[in-house]
Amino acid sequence: MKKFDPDRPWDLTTLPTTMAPQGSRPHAPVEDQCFLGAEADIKQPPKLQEAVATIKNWFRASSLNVLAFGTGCGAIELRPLSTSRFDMSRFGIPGAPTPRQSNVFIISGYLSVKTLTRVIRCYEQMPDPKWVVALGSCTINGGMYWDSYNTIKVLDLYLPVDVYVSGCMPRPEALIAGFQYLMDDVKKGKANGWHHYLENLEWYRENQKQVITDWDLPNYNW
Amino acid sequence: MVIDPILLVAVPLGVAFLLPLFSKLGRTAATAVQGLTIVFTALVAVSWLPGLLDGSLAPANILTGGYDAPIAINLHFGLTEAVLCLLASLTALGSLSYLSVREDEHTIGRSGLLQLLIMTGAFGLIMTRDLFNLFVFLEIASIGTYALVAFGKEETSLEAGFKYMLTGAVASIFLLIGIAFLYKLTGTLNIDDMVGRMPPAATAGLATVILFLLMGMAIELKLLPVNGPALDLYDGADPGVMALLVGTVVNGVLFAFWKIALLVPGTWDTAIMTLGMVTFVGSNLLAVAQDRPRRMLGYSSSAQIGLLVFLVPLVQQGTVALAGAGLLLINHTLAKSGLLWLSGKHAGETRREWTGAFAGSVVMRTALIIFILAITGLPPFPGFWGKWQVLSDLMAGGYGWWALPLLIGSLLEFVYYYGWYRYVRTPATSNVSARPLGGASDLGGVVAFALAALVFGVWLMRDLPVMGDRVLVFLTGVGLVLTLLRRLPRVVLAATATAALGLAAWIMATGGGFDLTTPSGLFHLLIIGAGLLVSIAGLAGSSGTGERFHGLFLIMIASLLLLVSTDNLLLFFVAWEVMTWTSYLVVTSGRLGAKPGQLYMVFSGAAGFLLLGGFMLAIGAGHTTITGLGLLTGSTAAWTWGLLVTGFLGKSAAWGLHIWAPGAYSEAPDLFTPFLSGVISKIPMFGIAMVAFRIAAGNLPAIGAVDLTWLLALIGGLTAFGLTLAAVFQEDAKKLLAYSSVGQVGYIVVGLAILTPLGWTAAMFHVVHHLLFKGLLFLAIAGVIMRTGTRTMYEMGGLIKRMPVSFISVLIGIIALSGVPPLAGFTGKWLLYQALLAKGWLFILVLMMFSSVVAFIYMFRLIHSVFLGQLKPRHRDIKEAPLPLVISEVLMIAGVMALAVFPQLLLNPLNAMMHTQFGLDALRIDGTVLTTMSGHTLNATGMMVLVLVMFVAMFLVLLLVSPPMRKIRQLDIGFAGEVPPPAEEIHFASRFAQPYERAWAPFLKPRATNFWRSVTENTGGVIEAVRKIYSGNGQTYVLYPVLLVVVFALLGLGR
Amino acid sequence: MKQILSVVLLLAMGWFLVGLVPLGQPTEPGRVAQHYIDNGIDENRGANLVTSVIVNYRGFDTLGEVTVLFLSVAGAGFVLRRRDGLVRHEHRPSSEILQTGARMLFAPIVVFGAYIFVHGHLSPGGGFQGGAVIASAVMLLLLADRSHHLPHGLMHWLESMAGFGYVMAGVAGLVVAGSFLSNQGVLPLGTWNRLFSAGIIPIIYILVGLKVGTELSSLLDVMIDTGRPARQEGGRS
Amino acid sequence: MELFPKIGWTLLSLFVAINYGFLINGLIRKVMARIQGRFGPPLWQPYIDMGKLLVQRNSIMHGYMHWLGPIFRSVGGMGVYVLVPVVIGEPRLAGFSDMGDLLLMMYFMFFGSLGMALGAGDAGHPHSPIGVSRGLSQMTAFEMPFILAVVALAAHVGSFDINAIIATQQHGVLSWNLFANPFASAAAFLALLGMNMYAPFNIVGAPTEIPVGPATEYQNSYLSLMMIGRSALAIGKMVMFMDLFLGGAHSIGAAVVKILAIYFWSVFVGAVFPRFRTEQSVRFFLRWPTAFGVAGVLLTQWVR
Amino acid sequence: MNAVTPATLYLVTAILLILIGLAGVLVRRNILKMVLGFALADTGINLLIATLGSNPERTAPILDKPELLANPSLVVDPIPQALVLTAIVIGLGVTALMLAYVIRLYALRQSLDIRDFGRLKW
Repeated sequence: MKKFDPDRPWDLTTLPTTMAPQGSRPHAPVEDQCFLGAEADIKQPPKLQEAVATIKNWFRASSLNVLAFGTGCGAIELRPLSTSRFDMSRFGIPGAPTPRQSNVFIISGYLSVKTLTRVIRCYEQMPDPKWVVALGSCTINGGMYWDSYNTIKVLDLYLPVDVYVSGCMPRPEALIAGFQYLMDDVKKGKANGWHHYLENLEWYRENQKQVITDWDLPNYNW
Repeated sequence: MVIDPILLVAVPLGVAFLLPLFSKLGRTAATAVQGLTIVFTALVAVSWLPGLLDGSLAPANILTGGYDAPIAINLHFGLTEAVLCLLASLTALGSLSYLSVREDEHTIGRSGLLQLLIMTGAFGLIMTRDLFNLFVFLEIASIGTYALVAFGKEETSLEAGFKYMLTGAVASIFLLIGIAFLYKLTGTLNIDDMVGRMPPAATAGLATVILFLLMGMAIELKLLPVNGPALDLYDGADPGVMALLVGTVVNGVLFAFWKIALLVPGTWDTAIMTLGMVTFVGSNLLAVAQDRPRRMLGYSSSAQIGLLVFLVPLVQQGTVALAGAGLLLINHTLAKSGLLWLSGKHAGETRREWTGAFAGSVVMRTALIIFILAITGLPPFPGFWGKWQVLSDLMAGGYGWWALPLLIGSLLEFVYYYGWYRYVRTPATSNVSARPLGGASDLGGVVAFALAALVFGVWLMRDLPVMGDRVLVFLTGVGLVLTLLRRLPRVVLAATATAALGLAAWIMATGGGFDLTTPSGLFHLLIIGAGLLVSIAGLAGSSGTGERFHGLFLIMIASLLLLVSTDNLLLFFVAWEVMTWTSYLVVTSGRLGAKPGQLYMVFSGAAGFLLLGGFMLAIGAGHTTITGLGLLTGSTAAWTWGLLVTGFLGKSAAWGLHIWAPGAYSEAPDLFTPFLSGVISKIPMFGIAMVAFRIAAGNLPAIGAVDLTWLLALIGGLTAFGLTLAAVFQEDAKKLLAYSSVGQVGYIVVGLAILTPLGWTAAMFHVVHHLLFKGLLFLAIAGVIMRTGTRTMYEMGGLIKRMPVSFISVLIGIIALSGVPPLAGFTGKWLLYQALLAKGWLFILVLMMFSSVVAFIYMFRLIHSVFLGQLKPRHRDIKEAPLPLVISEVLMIAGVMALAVFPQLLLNPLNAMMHTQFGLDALRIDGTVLTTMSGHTLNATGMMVLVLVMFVAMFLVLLLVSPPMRKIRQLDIGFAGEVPPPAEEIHFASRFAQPYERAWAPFLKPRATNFWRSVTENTGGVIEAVRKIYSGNGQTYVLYPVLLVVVFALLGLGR
Repeated sequence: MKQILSVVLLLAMGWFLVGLVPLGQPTEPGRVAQHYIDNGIDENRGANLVTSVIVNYRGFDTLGEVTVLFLSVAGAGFVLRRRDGLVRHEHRPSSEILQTGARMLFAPIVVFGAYIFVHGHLSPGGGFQGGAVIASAVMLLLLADRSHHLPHGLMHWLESMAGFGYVMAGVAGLVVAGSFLSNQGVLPLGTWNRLFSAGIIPIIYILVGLKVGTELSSLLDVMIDTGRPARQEGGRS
Repeated sequence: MELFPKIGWTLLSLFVAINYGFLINGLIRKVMARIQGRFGPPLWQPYIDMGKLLVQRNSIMHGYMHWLGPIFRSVGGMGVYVLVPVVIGEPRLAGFSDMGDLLLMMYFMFFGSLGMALGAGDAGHPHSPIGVSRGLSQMTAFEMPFILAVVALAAHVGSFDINAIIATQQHGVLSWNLFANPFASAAAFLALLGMNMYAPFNIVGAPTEIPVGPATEYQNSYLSLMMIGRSALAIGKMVMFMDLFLGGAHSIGAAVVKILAIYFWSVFVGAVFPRFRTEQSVRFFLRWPTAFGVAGVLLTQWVR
Repeated sequence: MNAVTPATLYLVTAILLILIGLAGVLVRRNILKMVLGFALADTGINLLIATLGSNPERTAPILDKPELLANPSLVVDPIPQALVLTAIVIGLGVTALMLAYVIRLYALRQSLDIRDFGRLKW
């Protein structure tokens, strides 16, 4: 594997090709492990526990607070969501102005490296569980910014993405659809990006530090 | 054994003639001979004093030439003469010690002669009863003065001396005209003989003759328009010379005037009194604008002489006791000579150059303040007793209105003397010379006179009942000792003070001094308790106290104990004034306390004089006790009440009179501020309740439709509101608490003004409670200041992590202050609001409630800016406040909590107190339930239990429902993804209430400050204009006597 | 402006003073004066009543007067103690005629002065007048010969002793008659209109004469000796 | 009433009140959405939010005061509620209102705010004290007309006793203070707008400017406690207004309706007004509402 | 005042002398002349005192002749004469001192103008 070259950021061949290794962080308490996809390692939880976990997930899915953070041009597509035409509040999706009180992070479009540092910090300040919705092609492969020197191409390398909404730009309806998927996943306990992030923190950090050359995030978040 | 007083003149004269020969033997010999002579004269006077005092000796009539008066000149030597001669001798002795080290090669052997002759001239002036002989001795004294003022710097002294000679010569001419014609009219020169032979007042020309005589004396006495040269003299001549003159010539001339006044018909009395009083007030007024301390002393001398001249006709009529005037004179001599000597010990010409003077010398500093206290007429110095005597005699003699200018003039003295002292107290900056001149060997006179003033003043108190009180004498004694030994380690001082207070508390407790059902008992407990807490905190021994704090503190506590327990108006006032000056001295011992201290002293002085005025009205009506005030009726009652209440309000910094408070509170030593706020600001409340409202008991007339008590309540309400609002915008923690303190006093004022048992209960409850929580707040903040070294709140922050006990103290303090249940602040407010509602003063009720809401802003501001928010990196390692402070704080917290849970502990005795005061109960207290007489109930204990139960329940709930919790780092905040800037930048504390400020902007002009500033500026403008009459031109100075003669003559007094 | 005001004020004051003129018309001597006229000779034996009054009845005044003189001389000396800003006179020596004449006149004038104060109790004049005459002799000397120096030691001694003698004379009265400056019993009063009469009055007057003579001489000496100011620019003149 | 039954009834009443508060909250969201032409979240959305907050997986603490803040808040809210009598003549619903009077209630309302402000301050976020500063400024301002109104009513009966004030309003609808003293009522109801902190007086938590103000650093269980406190406080306040101005309630049904009516007064005003800046709102309260309050007090004095 | 008596004449002269002397003090700016003014005024005072004791019908109070001794009422009051003597000496003393001052003042400021000696004021 070639080393990442900051002078040739568009060279996708320098990007890591393998997915993150498993188990680098201690895992979550048992009640949530029902849905963490590691059933093989632990014994099947009791039914009651599973029921409780289901209820909990239903609560989580029905009250998704979206952090008010617009990263790219997709942010303009978020605004109509709260208008009377789309009205995302009917799904119990209000906005939340502070990461402390929000559950969903919409990465709305391209993400410059500079913004990435802020995004990482905000993301890490959100309480668990938390989800990332990647909006638009830029978050998938860089989109029209594929050869930009300061824009990341693949969001999933830096933050765990739970739902991709493709398009350039996707309409608000697409985003709502994305939310529906997210809510389904949350209810099923499948949306575990936050857990993945915890478990593979070193890997994510390494990736992050590769693009953020002037790494100045204080490490007191964890 | 008595010595013939003629030797007072003969011996110094003979020695003076021989002195040129002695000086050939050497400097020491001449000085020794001179000193011995002066000591001899002093002994002569002393030998007569005891006999004359107890009446076993008759005054001596001394003949000369072998014949009795009027054939020959005779001298008279009675008590007055003996005292004056003694003073003259002592001053001469002191001046000798002062001047002899300042001689240069030119003056050796010459100035001693002049000093001796000046003293002799004064003796002659004092003793002679012959009019022309009087003139001769006057000339001896004057010529000696003319010559001796050339001592020292020629540049200024010659100029001053020459101008002085010019007017002196005019005075001689006037006097000679008067004497010659008087001789012609009466055929005799003996004053006593002449008195009986004066032609009828209507005799043509007699008035002109007397006018010339009086104007000659006026020049010699340096009364107002003609005192220009004398001022120049104080300014330009050596202070030692001036001190000599004050003790000898000035007193001699004054007594000469006394003798001449015997010849003046009674129709002149008003003119003389007016001239004297105009001089007193005018000179004091002009002194206020004076920037040069020595010239200021000149104005002051002029003023004091004016006062004594004012008294001369009154004493001769028998209206005023001679003792009163005499005490004033003695006081002035001692203090002014001492001040002059001290003024010569420093090179500063202007007040600014006096900055930090005598910083290294305890003796000189102590002496200076003793002299200033004495000359401004504070107890226990003789001037106080003199002034009291004079004022009471004036009231009793029907001259009450003259007391008004007298008090105003005395207040002006406060302004400039403490203005001067302010500079002395201000720490010196490097470019100002603070080195005393002339070593320590010439301090003899200073020390002796300071001691004399103190001892004499205390000796005058010997018959007062206060001397029998063990606790007071004990505390004062220990206090004096500690004041003098103030260079000991602070911990030792604090420990001694604590021990003394503890002992006093024990004595009082065993003697039943803490009977809470009486106001004095309650205040005794408060004073001693707060004193103990402050003393304990003082054991921390660091910068929280000034070096002379502990000694003065004990004296202050003694005075406070006296104040709250006496029934005598005189003693009350003595205690009041002692409290004033001790607290003033403590305030100025703060690092920057000098300037606010001056303001404090001036306002306290004004308050004191208002009280004095009120007391004098009562005394004029024949009542000398506080209980006697209740017998006043009609307009006297109203005026007395008004004066007393205004005085008390001034001292408690009511709205409009509050401008001194923030500075004094915040710049006072950190550990003293709790006491200042907790106790000293309550003393006026005690005064309003226990002194002023003796009168109000029902016979206070209303002014128009406005009830006086309502007016008082309104002032209280405005105080509470205005100062609370002001506190909101403070950046300085102590200033914030200071405004808050004063605002809280407003609640007490309102409570007292309601004049119902419930209102008074509320007020008294608040007195105790405010002491506890405000003391707690001030102490906690003192600890914070001690640790952080700053008072500006936005420079602190996050200290909860470093100083948890202080945080809890402040938390308890502000909850108690805010009146939020369940702490006792609510109980106090509840009582007050119930009382107000029952009284029907709705708008005052609204004002009080609103102020208590506004108070939330500053309370949160205080605790947030200091303890919450971001901890500054530089405070990362500071420690909790010292243990003694923490102990005091914990004790106070215990007190606050006890009051909160069991308010009946205090309310039961208060109820009993109200029963004795009003004959009515304020409350019904069944177990934990308080019920007002109108049936409203409050269950403070139940409230506390309810809140505690709910709190614990919710605490458990939160514990239960909380997911795993992480204590995160300080800067880990949701900062829009940014890395937060340093803690200093994100601690939102500076201009905390900015939007509020904008909203209130039209109401926030510092009206009171502006008002007082405009008062001072306008007065200053007037003074600037008036003092241009002292143009410095000798010719103009000669013109004034002529002008004065013509004006007086045209006024119909001549011809 | 100020001058006009001054004159106006002075005229006003003068007008008030003129109002006193009727008071100044001759009257019979007052009670005290009559006592002196009637009993002065009996009590003091001095023919000159004025001297009796000055030295005996009002002797205390005179002591003061002498003190004033002493004081003013000492004071002048004190004021003039420094010489900075002054330069000594450069004087030409005066002519020999002048010097000799002055020396010749000196002794007679001194003797005349002595005569005046010795006869003070008999005829007009007395210590002050005599002393002034003596001082005029000294002035003559000093003016005639600017380089002349007075014998300061002697003069100081005389000055002091004369003054001290006066006080002692007073004390003698105090000791003998119980009253300061009393003339009774200190010395025999003698016979009226004789040189040796009037008790201690002549003694005192001689002392006064000496004192005044030496004082005034010293005063002249001090003043003449100071020199004239060094001429500099500046200042109004 | 015996102590333990009283505690039981009070707890029950409190529980109902908190639930009612939640429902009203949901209703408000729904109503606001409808006003804006939206569909809005379901009525039970507050419950869902609450549930979600309780099942978050981790939480933070800035300091002990930060931790205690929500407790103060909830105790303050519930305390206010248990100190007001809800239904006339029904001791089971009177809570502990015999411990004190109107004054106790008014001052107890500050308890929660004060503790909340302290906790927010301890979090160290600059937006918290900014919000507190705004809140305190605004609070002092709206307290002025409110105090005037309360004093007017209290002076009318000569007592701060809330039962006495209710008692004077039992002579038909027109004897309600709302009509008996319209000035005082106007002042108080204008003050209520500030108290409820709906627009135009919602500068305290102004989202996107100082995100949610004092509560910026709170999350999860803290927020749930605060929701409980806020509900209880809101209901307590409304009951107090009901007792003061609308003649109290003779039955639970009447209380429910009146509470709803009072609450929606501020909601509807908030729906149509933009936001005031702090100094604007301070000035607003110190002008007309204060004038009304003064008129109310004068009216009382005149009537007496 | 029906006729101008000698006493009137003396008194008016004395008063004029006093006034002229004082006018000299008040109007002249030269301090030497001011001193002279005082000397003049002193003379006036002395004349005034002497006049108060004068009586043209009587002789001096020196009883050196037997007829005077027998009839003492022929002499005038001796006291004013004694007083005048004292007054003269005092005047002399003051004048001497003033002159000494003038010398030093002139040495100090090189000026005799009174206005140059007004540094101390207000």
